[in-house]
Amino acid sequence: MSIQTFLDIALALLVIGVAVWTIVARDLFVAVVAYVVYGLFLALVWIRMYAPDVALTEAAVGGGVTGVLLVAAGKRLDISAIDIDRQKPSMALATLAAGCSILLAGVLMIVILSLPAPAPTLAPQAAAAASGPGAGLGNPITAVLMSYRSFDTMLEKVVLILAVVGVWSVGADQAWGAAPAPFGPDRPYDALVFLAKALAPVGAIIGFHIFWTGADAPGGAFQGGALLAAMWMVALMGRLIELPRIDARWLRLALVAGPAVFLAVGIAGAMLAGSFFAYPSAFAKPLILSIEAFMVLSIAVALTMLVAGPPYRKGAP
Amino acid sequence: MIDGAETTQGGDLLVLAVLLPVAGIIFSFVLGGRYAERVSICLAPLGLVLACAVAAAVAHAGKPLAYAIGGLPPPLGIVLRADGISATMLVAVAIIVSAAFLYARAKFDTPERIKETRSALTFWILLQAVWAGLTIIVLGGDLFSLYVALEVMTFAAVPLVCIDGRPETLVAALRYLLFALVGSICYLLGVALFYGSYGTLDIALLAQKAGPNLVVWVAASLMTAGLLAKTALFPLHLWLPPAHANAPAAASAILSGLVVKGSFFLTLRIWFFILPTLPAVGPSTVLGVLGSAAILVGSALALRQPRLKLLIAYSTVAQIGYLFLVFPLATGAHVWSAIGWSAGVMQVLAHAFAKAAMFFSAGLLAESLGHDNIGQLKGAARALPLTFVTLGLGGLSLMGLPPSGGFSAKWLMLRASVASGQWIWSAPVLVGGLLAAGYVYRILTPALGDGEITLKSPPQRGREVIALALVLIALALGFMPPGFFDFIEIGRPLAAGRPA
Amino acid sequence: MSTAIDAFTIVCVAAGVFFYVAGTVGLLRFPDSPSRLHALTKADNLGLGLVALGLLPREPSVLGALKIVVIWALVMLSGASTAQLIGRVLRRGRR
Amino acid sequence: MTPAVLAALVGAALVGLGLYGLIVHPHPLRKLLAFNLVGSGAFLVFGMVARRGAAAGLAFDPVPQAMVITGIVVAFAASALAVALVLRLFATSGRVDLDPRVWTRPDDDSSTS
Amino acid sequence: MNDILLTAAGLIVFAVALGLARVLRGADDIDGLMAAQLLGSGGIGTLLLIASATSVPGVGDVALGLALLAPFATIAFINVLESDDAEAGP
Repeated sequence: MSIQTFLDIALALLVIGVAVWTIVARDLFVAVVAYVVYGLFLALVWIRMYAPDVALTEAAVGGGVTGVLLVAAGKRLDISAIDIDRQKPSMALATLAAGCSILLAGVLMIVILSLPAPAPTLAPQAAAAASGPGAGLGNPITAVLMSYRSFDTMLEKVVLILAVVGVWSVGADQAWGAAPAPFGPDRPYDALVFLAKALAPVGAIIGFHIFWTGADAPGGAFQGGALLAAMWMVALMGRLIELPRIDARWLRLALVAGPAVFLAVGIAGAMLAGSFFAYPSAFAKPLILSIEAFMVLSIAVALTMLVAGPPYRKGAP
Repeated sequence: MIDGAETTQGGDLLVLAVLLPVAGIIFSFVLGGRYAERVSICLAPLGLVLACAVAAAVAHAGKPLAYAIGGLPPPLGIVLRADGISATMLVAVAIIVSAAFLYARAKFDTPERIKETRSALTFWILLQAVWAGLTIIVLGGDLFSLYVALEVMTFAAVPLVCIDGRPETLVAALRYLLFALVGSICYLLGVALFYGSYGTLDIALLAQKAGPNLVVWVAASLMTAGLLAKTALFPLHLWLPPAHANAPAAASAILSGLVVKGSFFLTLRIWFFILPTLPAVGPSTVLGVLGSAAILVGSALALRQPRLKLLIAYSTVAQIGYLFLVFPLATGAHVWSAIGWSAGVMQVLAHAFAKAAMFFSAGLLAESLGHDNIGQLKGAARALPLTFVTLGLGGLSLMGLPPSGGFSAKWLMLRASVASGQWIWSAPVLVGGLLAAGYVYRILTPALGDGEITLKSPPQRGREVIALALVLIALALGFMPPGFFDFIEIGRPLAAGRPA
Repeated sequence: MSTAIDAFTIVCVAAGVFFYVAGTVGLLRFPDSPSRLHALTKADNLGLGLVALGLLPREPSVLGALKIVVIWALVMLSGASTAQLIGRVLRRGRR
Repeated sequence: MTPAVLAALVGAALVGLGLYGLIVHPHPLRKLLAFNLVGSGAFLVFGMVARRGAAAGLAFDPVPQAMVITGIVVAFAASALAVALVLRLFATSGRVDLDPRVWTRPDDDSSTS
Repeated sequence: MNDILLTAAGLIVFAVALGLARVLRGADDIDGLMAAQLLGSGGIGTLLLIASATSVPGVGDVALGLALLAPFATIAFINVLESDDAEAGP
């Protein structure tokens, strides 16, 4: 057994171990911390699957931003969990659940092992596509996301807008229009302010770097946007800047910029390139990069607003 | 090149039909305030025209329309397709959504002095999002696009449930969200397995490649299970009644009439379009049994509900059950399967129109009376005659009495079960009809009786007429010409089995 | 030359691993939170620092080497700051 | 067994674990964590499909990987919506039970429309 | 040489995973966060080693991203503690 195989198995066991812990932990908050840790291990697994793009997304979105969301919620809901978690599931329910779960996992494992070989793949087409029609990008994932599956990518941005609307919609009526509750105490610790001042600009540069290299190397709009969102949140936590009001026009524009530009280019494609969402081959790469630039903006703003929660006004029910 | 992979004439219409509500969402969100309402009201007729144009184009061509997005054909690209059933659904969606827009104006108006209110802005955006999601679901030709469309629907429908913010609506929304999310993930697992087996997610390509093997069975079962959770088929129906009964009436109508049909439609896509040749007697029987159970349980529970909206919501659970009888009654290439198929489509349409109309009426009733307790409806019919006419006619269709779309659907189901020798499926159809009669009479009997009733607000004639118009469409479905049943077969694999 | 670089890498990485292990042992064995915090910061900075140092000469490009340095600096920065924050919270006696 | 297949088997186990958690945990936030485990398990299956499809000089098939990236972002949005709902529920009612029995209200309560 | 680096990576992961046992044993929230923090920096070290030992492109960028995000959970936690009185946001 080579060292790599050994490490792979150890990593697999660790992932499962942390996942089990997320499920069985007695304390809600411990389960949340376990989940954040789980996200980190998962990023390592994605590396082993030769999927650095996914690993980056998982680390930034799955681990980082979700971590902030869940840790804050978990700490706040700790009290609520005390009496609920005391209600132990009945033996019958637990047995039933275990039975279903084992059955499902078992069937999935059998199916995974019986997938046909050689595996069908679109890699050759995608590789040709990345340098061929309508793209000109070195990163085939970006080519797939922005050209071949542009329709899905645009819709998924719409999903993000809807999620923001959904999160805002649970606020109080009287608070509508106001900014969400601030990310931190009114007077944060000096250490936090210092960290925010130092980390945010460096992080912003790194976020742009990851977006920019995404055309030809691992990275892209999603990952760059998630990192920028994280840096915005750091600055918000240090109270260097404040959250915008949710009825601010610029905020609304920033949130829709990505899908709106995508839509506009898609419609223009019908006139200029003969088909909806087609790019004129001479401008494919610059067009894709500019769409992505707006998407980075939209993603960064949307992720931050999703974590920030509904509008908040002191005293509103 | 395979059939349906390249753009056909009229394919542009499909993209426009999808992009219209998407653009509406974007504009509404940026402009905010009362513009969200104006954008919705302006786009609805355009959507209706587009939907009719798509239907006309499909009927004219006699075969499905297709549009390869970006000019990039599958397996790598995405194709939008419109066949007979999707064109039909597109028109139904456009009509009901437009009606909901008109109906909701009174309640979700932005007052003059206020720039923007929470409930109005979210309502208009989310309702357009439901419209967008449904449009993509009926036109999507790629399993992953359809996943994204399912998520669009989830994110639109869940906040609609809790738009008035009471704790019990939040609980209903949260339960709905969890069911919907798990459903999506099951669906997504199936998508992964399909891709792992065949290297494509295009429905037409998969239909050519997929054969009866373990991976396909598991993938299809996972996707179906996930979709059943979203469709709220018994025993996964628990989330539906509180969610549908607590939403504002305009949203309830859309949720009950259309949203659950979206995931049902994808179930049809899997079994009748991707895997039509699979020897699927086992799964069809399971779905049929679950459907029958849903009819009985849903109807029985509807009989016991104290509130009108809850009763109507449980009736949805039962009516969803009928939809799943289409699986045993239309699977395979038999002479009778075309009858079963017609029955299923007719049930989808009849229930959508009748249920939307009934929820509209229930909302009007609650606004006028200040409550919707069935026990306190004595004499209400005299105060709100038009509302009760609509409720009664909707009930007629739910029971399956002629003349109505509901009658056509149930009559076709009975014919299919007789023709196929599967007599057993007539039992739930008939018993369900009787139970439906029971719960409809529970509403009507006290209302038609004598009693003093004080109205909190006068009946709103305009909105009553909208509801009445929808229920009249549900009745008119009972008079569909034979050409309609040919139309809904366009593009269905194995449709050749139908009698000439 | 390359053997010398390899040896350097091995020594540094081994020392780094040692500090990670030491940090863990500290976290597990030390009696109270402030001293556990100490152990943690040592491991953070020294462990990662030594690993990064050991890998630097193996990096073929200047940009790659710069990336390693930036990563190390970032971890130093955030490690020190969060340690301070945790320390304050501990001092205030809030759990 | 390649690392990819191993990861997919881990994914299958995670789906099972998550399902178990979804059923047995009454607390909505615990259910949400469990859902996220199911989600990442499904993504790992996608990841294996991508890795198995390595061809034409690429170490992976980019199509499933692109789908995973889309999926992760959607799953995050779903988590955010769920968290917002739970926090609002807790703020307005002081409890987070999803058990419908807790929420049955007296029939004479006023209208909903 | 690459095997040595990978072994080192494995050792680091293993060591910090042991640190998690601290939280498993039911210590308080702060210990949990410290373990998570240690795991973060261990993960970054591991990634650097993997990046150097294997030819997967982009691993360095993943490490960079992780380094940026490492302090996040801790800060969010402390912020909640501090703003508990105000009942404010995340």
